[in-house]
Amino acid sequence: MDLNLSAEELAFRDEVRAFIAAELSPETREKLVLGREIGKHDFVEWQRKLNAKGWAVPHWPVEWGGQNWGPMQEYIFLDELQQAPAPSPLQFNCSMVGPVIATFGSEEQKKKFLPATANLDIWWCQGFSEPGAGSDLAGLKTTARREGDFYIINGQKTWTTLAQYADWIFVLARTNPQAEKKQQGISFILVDMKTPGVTVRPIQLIDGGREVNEVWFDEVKVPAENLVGQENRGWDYAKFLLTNERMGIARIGVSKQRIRRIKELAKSERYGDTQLLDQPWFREKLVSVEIELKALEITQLRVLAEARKRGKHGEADPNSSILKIKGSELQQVTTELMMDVMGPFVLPFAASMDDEDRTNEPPIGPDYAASAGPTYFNSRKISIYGGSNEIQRNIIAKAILGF
Amino acid sequence: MDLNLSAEELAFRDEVRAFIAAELSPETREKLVLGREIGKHDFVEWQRKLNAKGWAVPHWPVEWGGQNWGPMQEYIFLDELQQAPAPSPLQFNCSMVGPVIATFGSEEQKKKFLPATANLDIWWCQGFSEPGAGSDLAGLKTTARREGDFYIINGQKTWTTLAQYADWIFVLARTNPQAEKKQQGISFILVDMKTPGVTVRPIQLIDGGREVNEVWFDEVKVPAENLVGQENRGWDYAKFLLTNERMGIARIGVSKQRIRRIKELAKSERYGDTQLLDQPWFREKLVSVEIELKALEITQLRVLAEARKRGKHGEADPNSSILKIKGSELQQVTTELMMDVMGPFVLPFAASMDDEDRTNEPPIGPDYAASAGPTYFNSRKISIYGGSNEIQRNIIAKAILGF
Amino acid sequence: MDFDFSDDQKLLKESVGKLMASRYGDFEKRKGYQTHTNGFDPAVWAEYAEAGILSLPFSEEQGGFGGGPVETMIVMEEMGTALAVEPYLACVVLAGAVLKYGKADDKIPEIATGEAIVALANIERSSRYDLNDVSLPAKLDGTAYVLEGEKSVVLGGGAADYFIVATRTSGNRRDVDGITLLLVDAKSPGISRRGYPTQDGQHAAEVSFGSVRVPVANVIGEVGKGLPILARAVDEAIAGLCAEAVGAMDALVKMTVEYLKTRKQFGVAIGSFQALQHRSVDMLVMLEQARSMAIYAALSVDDADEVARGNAISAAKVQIGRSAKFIGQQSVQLHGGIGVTMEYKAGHYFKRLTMIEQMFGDSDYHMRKLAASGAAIAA
Amino acid sequence: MDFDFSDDQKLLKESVGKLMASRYGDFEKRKGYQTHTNGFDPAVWAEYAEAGILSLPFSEEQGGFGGGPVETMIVMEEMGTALAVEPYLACVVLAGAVLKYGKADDKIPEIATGEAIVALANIERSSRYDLNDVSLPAKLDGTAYVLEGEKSVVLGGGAADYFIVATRTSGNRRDVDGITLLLVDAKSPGISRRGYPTQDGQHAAEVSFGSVRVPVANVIGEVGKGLPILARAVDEAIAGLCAEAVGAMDALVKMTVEYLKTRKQFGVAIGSFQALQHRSVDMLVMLEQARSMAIYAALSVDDADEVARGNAISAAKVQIGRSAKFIGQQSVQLHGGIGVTMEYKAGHYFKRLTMIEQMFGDSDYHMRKLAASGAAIAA
Repeated sequence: MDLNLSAEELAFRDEVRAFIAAELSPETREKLVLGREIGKHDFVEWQRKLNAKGWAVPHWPVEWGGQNWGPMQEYIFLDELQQAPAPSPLQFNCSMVGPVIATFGSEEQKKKFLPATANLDIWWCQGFSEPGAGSDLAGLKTTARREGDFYIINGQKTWTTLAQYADWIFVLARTNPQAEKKQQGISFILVDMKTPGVTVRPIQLIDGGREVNEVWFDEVKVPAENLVGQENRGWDYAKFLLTNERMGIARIGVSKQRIRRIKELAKSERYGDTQLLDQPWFREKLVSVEIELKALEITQLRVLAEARKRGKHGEADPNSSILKIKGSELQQVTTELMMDVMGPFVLPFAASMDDEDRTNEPPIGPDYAASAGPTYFNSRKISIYGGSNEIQRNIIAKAILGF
Repeated sequence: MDLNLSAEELAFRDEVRAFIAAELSPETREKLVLGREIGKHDFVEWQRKLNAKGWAVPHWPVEWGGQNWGPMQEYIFLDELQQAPAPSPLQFNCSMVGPVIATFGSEEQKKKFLPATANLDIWWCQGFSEPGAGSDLAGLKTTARREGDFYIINGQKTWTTLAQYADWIFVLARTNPQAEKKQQGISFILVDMKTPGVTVRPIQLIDGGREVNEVWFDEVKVPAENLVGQENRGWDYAKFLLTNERMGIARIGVSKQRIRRIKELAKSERYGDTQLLDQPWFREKLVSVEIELKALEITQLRVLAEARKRGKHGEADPNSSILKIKGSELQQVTTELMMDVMGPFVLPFAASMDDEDRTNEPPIGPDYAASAGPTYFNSRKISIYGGSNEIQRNIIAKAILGF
Repeated sequence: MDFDFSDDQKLLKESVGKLMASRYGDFEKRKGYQTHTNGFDPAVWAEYAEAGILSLPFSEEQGGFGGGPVETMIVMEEMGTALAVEPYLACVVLAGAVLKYGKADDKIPEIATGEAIVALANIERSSRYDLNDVSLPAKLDGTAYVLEGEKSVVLGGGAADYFIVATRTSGNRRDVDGITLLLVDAKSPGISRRGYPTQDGQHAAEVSFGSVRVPVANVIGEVGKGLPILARAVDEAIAGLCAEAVGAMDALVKMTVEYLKTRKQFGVAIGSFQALQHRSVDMLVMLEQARSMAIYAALSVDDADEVARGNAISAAKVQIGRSAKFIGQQSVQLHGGIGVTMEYKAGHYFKRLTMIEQMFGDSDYHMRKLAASGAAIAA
Repeated sequence: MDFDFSDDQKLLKESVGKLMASRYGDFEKRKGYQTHTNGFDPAVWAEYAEAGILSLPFSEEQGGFGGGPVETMIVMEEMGTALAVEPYLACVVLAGAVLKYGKADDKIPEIATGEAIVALANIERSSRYDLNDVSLPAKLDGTAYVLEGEKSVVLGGGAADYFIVATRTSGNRRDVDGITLLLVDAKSPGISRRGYPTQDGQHAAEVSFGSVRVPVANVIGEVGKGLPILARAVDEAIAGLCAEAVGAMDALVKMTVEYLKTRKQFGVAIGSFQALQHRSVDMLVMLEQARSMAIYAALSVDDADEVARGNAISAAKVQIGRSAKFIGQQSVQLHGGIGVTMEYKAGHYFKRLTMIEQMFGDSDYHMRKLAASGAAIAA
């Protein structure tokens, strides 16, 4: 037993760290530090640098740019990105549609999409959730009607993250409405966002941001060659994809980075006759979260160690539901601590927060205060999306506890 | 709106307070302060004093010793007893079987039992719970078979509090096993504990005490005149009785008294170079509980004010489930604070804790430390008995929130 | 012991309830109000004046109706239910209380009629929640004080016609003595301000004072003795805020339970899941505890014993803050995705409740204050 | 990064598991052990000796097997699962560590063979959890120290053949320097003790020292420099305790889930209720977090950096304490009545877990220690 990184792992970590330090644009980093939204440009620029280094899609098959890393290396890589902080490679491309195409797609699809997906020449968004089907994903109603060499898609998707930047969308649609179980008769189809009949309507979230959207499909005509794998087998591919999504689900690096930032700010924030960081109650609140985070990190590493034993393409580990529950809670609680730092300056709402292009208005109070409230508000989604924490509890109750 | 007691209420409170100060045996009070079990003698002596004053059964019909108090007076009375601290009148007698006999019993039963019950000449225990039926009380299996002028009772009751002191037991037994619903076909029968076939087996609780028992009935022959009210209507009487039990369910006075005691002890307990009570963290823990307790007290008073409006014999108020949930949590958390006071001296187990008659062994560490652990352990039952807090949540969900 | 409203209070509750329903029953209207300069519609404010609620807390001699804390509680609870955006708390309750207890009666009629908005400017960059933490100097120069400095997060400050400015006339930054409250005409030369919306859709302002001259006659209360007036007024505002929070929480709990009963997933209403029912029950318990403490705050705010008053208010603020956080977070969670969208009302309740927790000291702050005070909460 | 046991460690786990199962598989046996003087059966202790676990943490030169913290973790976790009552933690882990780090090797073989029980006597009436809070004077008189005073809650003190006594040879009550550890023969004239069971069915003693003479040769480590040895040994004991707690929690969670699946109410297994399932899940999450921190403690206890070691141990103790409290309370709650009875095992796990939280500093204490240390938890 050993909690330390091996010499190779340490060397790799240092390599990643050095690369980020050398390559990440200071503007992108600053936006992340200040809790501002990063724009399309930040994502694309950074992912192309990663791709040039061979690090955009390390977990893909080697022939399509994969690195054959073990779970530990993948984890170190993600953790370093989160702690830097740097953007992660766009998950819709790299963790979702990419692996599905690489595993189940045709050769033509692989050639057409994979290099462009890895390099973020194509920006993908995810067409899974629907207004009537939140946690009950399989209850989706969007249909794809086969007509000759085309599918005609009708329906509505929602919570589509960053659809406003997207070139393509991967859609789950019902191709056989007569199927016995609701998980059957669903297909996985790739749709060019420029196809007539596709409409994107932004949904503003309570933090003022517009990161998610509704996407409407009105008689959208898609070539049948855009079907991935077999017709009516889409649910299997979606499950495969969601398993992929779970690496780094706890986002421990994000919480670590935020705690470090909080300490930095609390050192300069005056509190009565001392600094905020000198207040015992404040330190105890911080320590309390740090303890849980340390515990979660080790839990995460234990899950990874198990994954390493099972080999690369194992079943979804229900223990990752533990990581999701605790990881989301800790991300949320760090945003509360950040508000604590601000005191009354948490109140002002900076109108420019919801635009990618900032106005030149000076901040109200300290410049780091503006994002504290919005980040907290926005963080509430973390325990809702990707299977709410209630759904995660159902999964654990069944898969681990055997209820 | 006014949170203050009226002049009459204040005068009444002072009268109760003065009576307790003058009449309560110092030995009984000390046992309660130190968290020791009080024995049969303490209960009997005190209840007879209350009865002499006319205060043992204030909520009974006036002709049987009732005082026609309103809910506010009843509350003040109980609160003063709890805060003194003094024993409350034995609830099995005064809040349970007494009101049932007074309301549903025959004239003979009233004459035979009520005065003796009020004066604790008869000690009653409650024969409701059974091993297979905890929260599901109506699932009881004990039977009472009619044979001529007798009922023959067979079965097992459990969690029978202080059965070891009891002269009589009131039993719910199934007189019609063919009834359609499990709530039907149950009768309410009074049984002399000296009847052949009644066996009491103590159950030791994790604090070492033996306050509860199993009571076995093996062909126990009971005169039919001991049936209360009508045969097969016992469930209605039990529901009536459980409604009565809910007055003072939050036991706010008990928590108040314990907090006062904790402050007293923390003032004399050394902590590093200060007293424990001077430690900000300890004060914050105390204050945190005091705030919730103050809120609960006002919630309790609001429920009482509603009860006053509805008149005396209203339906059970589902809001009393709120009082039960929060009241039990606060009682439990005060026992945790008490352990905090003791530090390492919470560990020693005083063998003599489980006997009414103390040995003369000196205490280990401070004399008040011995009961801290056992009181905490014992307090866990508060959120289990009388309808577990989970059952209370079901009640609220249905009766208040309309799920 | 009495939890009933008087007949007058019942009437007040009914009439304010009706007024708010007519102005806020349609949630889209609220969005409209927010597009006005300073974030509210003066027409609604005029209606408040007409309905008499702007004059409610002032005595008849001051041109008011002589309402007490219970009346304020009634109005604020309705404001909370409606998620009202007007600066009622800032101007009528908070600034109004400063004028009232500072015996500066002459501006009160202007508030009562809706002619003027008055805003309290006391927060500075490093003061956080400490009312005694005042640096902004007011130097006596002949018959005027000269103010120099900045005030932050001035509630209702964008629309204000007058500011009540907490200034330092003697002593050091955190001294209890030496704080002087000055009534300052917002049009005075040297004042500049920057109004902005707050996170919860209300409004505040940053205000700078550059050699602003204020006549000595504009001192509220006595020179150097501003703190007790400020403390009293803030306690009254906290009591009002507690009631507002209860109104918002009550509405949010109802809304969430309703949502659970209608929203279907996996073929059934999600309200049929026991875990969600129990969560709702826990929200209800927190709501009732908060309601009790809002009543406690209202009935304690006139307590002649300053320490007892402060403790009661702090205790109430802690309970309200805890309940607001739990109910706000859980309501959003139980709503799922729609709970975090701008178009749906639940998220706005959540945001308001979050900011209420931060205003005038968060729960931690008031816990520490209580722990330090040493006085137990009145039994 | 490696979470696997070595082959030897796997063997150890298996053999200790078997041994504990044979001794504790039947819960009634445990009750029998407790009736022995000093609360455990010497025959079981002899079996431990024979199985080599009493010598496990000592080096081969000391007559041991050279086991490290992971080996201790393995044994302690099994002790926790079994709810073992023998003074393994007190004698082998805690007192053993004092002897080891105090370089007082000569008594170690007696521990390793089971011939002698050694117990650490450091707690005094007012010391609470502070190891530096030592008053009991040891006055030099010729070639002996003379001890005068009382020690409390000496774990394993009833059965002890030797005490390690923390004494004050210079300075004042809470000084860091001036604490001297002395090995004292329990049969020395002037020693009297009173053994008693603890709340969790283990054993401890109050020990008085009335002019007890201890040869200067019995100093462990250096005169006046006892604290670092004490601190190191207690950290090792806490790491062991964390593992014990994980064993107990793991067993208790399993037991509770099993109970929920079999206990019927209202005609169904109560485990079919979602609220109880979710509660069980929360228990599991707390268990896994605790398990992670027990591993962290074991792998940090040899850290050469004393501050880092202490912080890691404190962090682990906090997590263990929180998890133990939650799992203990909820297990009892989910069991209902039977959970609070003496005859059923769940309540005994709960009691042991409660006392583990209190031992060597509760969660609050270690939180404050961490907050005061200023060093972040190692990333």
